Amino acid sequence: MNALVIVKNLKKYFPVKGGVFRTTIGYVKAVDGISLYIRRGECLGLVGESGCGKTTFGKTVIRLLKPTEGSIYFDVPPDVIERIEELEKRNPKDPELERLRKEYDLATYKGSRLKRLRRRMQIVYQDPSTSLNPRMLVKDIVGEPLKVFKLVDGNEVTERVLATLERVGLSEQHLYRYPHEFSGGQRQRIAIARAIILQPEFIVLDEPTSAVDVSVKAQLLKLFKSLQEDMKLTYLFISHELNIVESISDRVGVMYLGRLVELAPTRTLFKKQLHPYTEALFSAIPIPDPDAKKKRILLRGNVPSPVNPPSGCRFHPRCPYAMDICREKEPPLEEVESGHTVACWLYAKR
Amino acid sequence: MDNILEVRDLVVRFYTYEGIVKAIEGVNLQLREGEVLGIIGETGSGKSVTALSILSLVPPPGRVEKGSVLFRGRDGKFIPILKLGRKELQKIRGREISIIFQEPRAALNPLYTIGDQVGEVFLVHRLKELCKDVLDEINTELEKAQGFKAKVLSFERSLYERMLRNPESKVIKLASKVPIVRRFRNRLKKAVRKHVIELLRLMEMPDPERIVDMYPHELSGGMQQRVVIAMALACNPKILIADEPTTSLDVTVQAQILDLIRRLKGKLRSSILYITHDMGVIAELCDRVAVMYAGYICEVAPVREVFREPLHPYTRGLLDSIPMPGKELKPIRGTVPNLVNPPSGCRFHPRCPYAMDICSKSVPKLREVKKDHLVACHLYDKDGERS
Amino acid sequence: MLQTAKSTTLKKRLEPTLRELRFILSRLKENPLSIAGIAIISFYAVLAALAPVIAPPPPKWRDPYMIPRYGFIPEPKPPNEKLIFGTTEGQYDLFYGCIWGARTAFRIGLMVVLSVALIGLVIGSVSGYYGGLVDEVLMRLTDIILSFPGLILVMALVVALGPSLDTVMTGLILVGWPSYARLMRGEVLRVKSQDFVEAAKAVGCSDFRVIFRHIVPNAIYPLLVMASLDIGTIVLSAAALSFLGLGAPVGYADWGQLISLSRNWIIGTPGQPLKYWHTFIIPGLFIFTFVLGWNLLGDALRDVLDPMMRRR
Amino acid sequence: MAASGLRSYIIRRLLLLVPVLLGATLLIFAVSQMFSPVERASLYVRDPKQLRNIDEIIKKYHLDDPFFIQFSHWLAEVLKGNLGWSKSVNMPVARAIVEFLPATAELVLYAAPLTIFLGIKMGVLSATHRDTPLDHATRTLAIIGWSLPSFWLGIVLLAVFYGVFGLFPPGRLSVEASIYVNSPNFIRYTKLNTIDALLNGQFWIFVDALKHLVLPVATLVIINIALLMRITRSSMLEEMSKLYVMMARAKGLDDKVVVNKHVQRNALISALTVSGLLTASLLCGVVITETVFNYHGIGYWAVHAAIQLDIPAVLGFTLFSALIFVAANLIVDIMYAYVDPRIKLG
Repeated sequence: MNALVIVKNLKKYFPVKGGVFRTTIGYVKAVDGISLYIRRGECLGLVGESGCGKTTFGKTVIRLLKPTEGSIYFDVPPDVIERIEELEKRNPKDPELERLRKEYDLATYKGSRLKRLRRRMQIVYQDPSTSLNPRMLVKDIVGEPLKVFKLVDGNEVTERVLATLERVGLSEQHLYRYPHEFSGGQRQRIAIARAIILQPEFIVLDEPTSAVDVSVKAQLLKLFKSLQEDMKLTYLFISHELNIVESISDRVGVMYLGRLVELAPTRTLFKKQLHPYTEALFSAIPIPDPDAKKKRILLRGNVPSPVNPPSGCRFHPRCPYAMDICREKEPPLEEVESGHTVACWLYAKR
Repeated sequence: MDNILEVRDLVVRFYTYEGIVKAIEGVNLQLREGEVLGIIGETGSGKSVTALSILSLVPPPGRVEKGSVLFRGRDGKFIPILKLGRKELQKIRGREISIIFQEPRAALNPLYTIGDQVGEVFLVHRLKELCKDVLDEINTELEKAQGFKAKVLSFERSLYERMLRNPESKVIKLASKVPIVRRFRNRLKKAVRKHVIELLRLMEMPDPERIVDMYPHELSGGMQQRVVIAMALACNPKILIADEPTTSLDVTVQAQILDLIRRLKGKLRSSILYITHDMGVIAELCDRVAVMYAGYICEVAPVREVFREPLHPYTRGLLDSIPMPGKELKPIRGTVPNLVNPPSGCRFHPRCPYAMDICSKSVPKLREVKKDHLVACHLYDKDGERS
Repeated sequence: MLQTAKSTTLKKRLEPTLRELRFILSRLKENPLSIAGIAIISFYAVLAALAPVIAPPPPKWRDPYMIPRYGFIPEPKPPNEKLIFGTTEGQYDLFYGCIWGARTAFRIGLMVVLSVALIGLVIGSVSGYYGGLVDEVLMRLTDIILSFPGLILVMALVVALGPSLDTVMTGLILVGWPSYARLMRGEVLRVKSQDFVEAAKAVGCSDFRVIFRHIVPNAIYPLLVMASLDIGTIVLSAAALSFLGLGAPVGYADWGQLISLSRNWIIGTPGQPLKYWHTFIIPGLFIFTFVLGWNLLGDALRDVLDPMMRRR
Repeated sequence: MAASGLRSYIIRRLLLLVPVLLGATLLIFAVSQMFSPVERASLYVRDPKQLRNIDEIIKKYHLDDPFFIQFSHWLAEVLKGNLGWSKSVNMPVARAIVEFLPATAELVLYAAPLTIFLGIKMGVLSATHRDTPLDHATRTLAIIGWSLPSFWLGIVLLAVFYGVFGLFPPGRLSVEASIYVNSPNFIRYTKLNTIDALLNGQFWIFVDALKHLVLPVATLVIINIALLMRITRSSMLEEMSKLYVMMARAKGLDDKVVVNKHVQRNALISALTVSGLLTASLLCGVVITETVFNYHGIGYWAVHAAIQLDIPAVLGFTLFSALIFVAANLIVDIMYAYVDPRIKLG
């Protein structure tokens, strides 16, 4: 297995302030213990409804947010990973483990090491109308990473920016313009150009097609695919649009209330969903075919608050198959078929 | 089937600082009795503006420049909505034609309770029925009452009788402001509340007795949208306009709302004009579809035909843009045009793979090329009809 | 060759900025009130610049800001051919005072506004961007100053520092910056939550770069509008203090001070109730139109900049 | 949950007052430090006779000690109600405030409701008639009112209405009225002349007092109305563009009801939040207006004290006005919390 990114037991809590003295009275458990890996060159899709923590997860993985707990390993040799796992099992307080984590675990990075990391991992946001500085020219927006890292000098910046813009389907005439002069799709292309100009290895795509029109979605999707091929990119593709995720991802993970409930290769998952939530989610998507009549599973109620998630399996209050154990114990994420993991007591070995 | 609503040659423009936005240029649309007509289109296609025009609600700086909206009233006669005076318009809005919006949170006034806001619809449109109910109640009580209580009751009765005769009555307005006397309204309030609770129950909301007294911000997005739907359906309107009502909601909640709309449609027998950008929703819900692009309607057809045999190149492009397993993705090139300076002729021609010379010169007319299947494209012009 | 390449790049680079400016100008031009505002301010700017030509000080006059006087009797003289605005109490030349007073007004208005805007900009940005303890301390400080009605605190400060024009300006600055800091902080918080700021951090920008390249340019417009609207208010406050006798010394070319001199002459002689009208009407009109000019401009600027922000 | 949220909001708001008030007193005290200990001595005395032994006072109140020790002694005196001796009126500062306050209160009693009523009314009218001549006229008037120097406006009004027409004299009462008011026949219940006159059944005094009030009240209203009008207008316009307004119209509500019920309530909440500002601006306006009209209220006293460098009076007045302002803002915030259901969650 050649994993580029390995995430272990990642948690990200946001404090909730309240009361007379604005003290912390609780935490929004946006990401609550997620472990997964992303293979080099693959696209991992991550789906879930708003508030499930998928965006927080993406931002924490590339360290735009500081994790509350857990480790993130990026491009670490397999033998080192093995060593770390071995040490973790044996003695979590081993000084060697601490040294290795300091060396390799992104969760411990700070300052200049973090900054160096930025060259290798990038992000594209959902809404290009807020992710581009409205007071900067396109050339400056796209060229900023080059300037920050002082990689090339003046004239060459323009050349590199132009080359990158052309790569994403824009041209020289767009260099000296403000973002508001562009359509949504073009803006997203500018944002993509900014993300790829440093030639990163890993890009988090945070709902990059949600804010654009149907006809533009397809254009962007094609662009993402061709960029991935040309630049050997690895993607974490976050979205709530299942058909988009289906068409671009190699594997897909499903999140619910800060937890990963199911993860499987795309084909497998779209053919057969094991987790009741995944099943309901997939059945809720309207299919653009008037003759495709299908059974729809309507979930009861709303997603509970991530401040006080339900006990046991977080899905149990809405689950049509809930059993006693679901209320009491959290199901482990286990592989039930080859490459298909699910966290549900219906499938878990008890 | 008869048309219940006809939009004819509608032209709407917005006078902004950037220039005149030609949002809608000559839209023709028919909504039939009992059907669900979907309008699909991208940003700036004019689908929402069309919806607002039907209720004469286009906000400034927008202006309806031309065209008419005809609504077939209960007596079978067509009423020109855009020509109506303020009072007549108010009788149509919310009673005959209702609208629900994309952002339920923004559509509710944050300072009034759910009960207040839903109840308003009853007070505006069904005051007479409410008064009659209250009068019945008073009369039964009067039979048993004696002395002072009877006097109070008969005083209240006189007020309600007056309200029944003339809801605008100055006496009533005055009495509603005077302390103590004002209490006569409590009966009306109670009656409204009863109706609101019933309605909320119809919307399948849990615990409606509690929700009536809640403020909008205390509800989730899905619940808020149910409240908005409740307001729209309070008077059992002939037409419901739904302007992307599920776009801001999560998919599982969207599924609940779509399900609700589908079932209410069966119960209330309203016609629905459903606006969306989601082909999936169209496929699930609609009988017919109108495809809009940059202020024009390019195709109108029964839903199956739109998906099986789309005629307009834009409709085809739209369908090919939807990622489907085992199907090649063929996006439409270019971007949606700026409506201050829209392309000449057919507004789609700069992006159209089949564009001809004539496309940049003349605007294609919407015509029926097959039974019940209308399209506006020069590809389907009959020879000799080119102008 | 290289030179021309550079200049064309510069041209291209400036093009969008110029387009924006042209847009603002064309919007300003549409509004007659803003044209009036600009005209009034330009008029006063010319007046202030040409003061030594329009109202030359007498030869060997030590301080041109001190108004020359023609005698010492208290009763004001009406306008005549030589002294076209007449004299006010103590025979000070009203015309001279009004012309040179324009300089004083500009000095007070611009100095104070520039200072408070700058202080507010820096403190507001730092407070909003870093948050935490720095924010808490700075904001409590603004709370304290803002818990006084502005003019009254300035009055107390002026009394403590010793009444003079300089202390009036110092007082106005000390009391004025917190509202700017508050406004800027709010804007910074709003801008900070937008994705492009995080995107800037994601490409490795330093805090300094994030604040000054990304946040401040997007947060500064409301501050500019507030500043342009504030110039008039500040000139009014300074004039009020001078009127109360806490600002410019007697005889100084300051409009508020001139009105203060007219206080004993508001009611004329019996039968001629408006005999000394020129002593208060003329300097009053100067203050009023000056302030009106700035307020018109500020008002128009706000209207122009507002839809521009919404346009994005 | 909602009620406890409101309670904790109010408690929090009250607790926040402590550092602010402490800071405000500290600021005032810091200002006083610019004077020599001898000058400062009058900050502590209740009787000018004490000033004969200045050294004793300096020692007693630790005027030569470090800043914070001095501050604590001063604060203790302030909390006891001792704000020092005002030499300009020859009485303790605290008593001077009590003496002069009723006159100012009477002025504000008429000016504030008029300003609020007219300001909101004009703002609403201007917003509902957007871009019509009415709107332009109100806005232009507001800009003019806002650009007028209050002292100059007062002078012009005085010159015209008193000088030319002899209508509304300066001061608080005419000589005859003043004699009668100070006679034992006249019971001063509230010390507000107009109200006392009515309570005593002396209508001519009421008219007399009212005559004296017309011009200062007019000045205050004209100067302050612009602020409220502009805020009401812009918040009305903002609310009117919101979706819930369109929803209300789509429900079939009359445009008038939509504006009066839905829009105004929301818009007035934003207007309410700035009425604290209005208090401040009235307090400042009072200082100038009273001086112009020779109206012996608290602002008149403060200005005369300032000119005579009567330090305890100026500082005492400043502290007092800060207290009023802070209290006004507190009331506004609490009212806001009651009116807006959303805040209760915070």
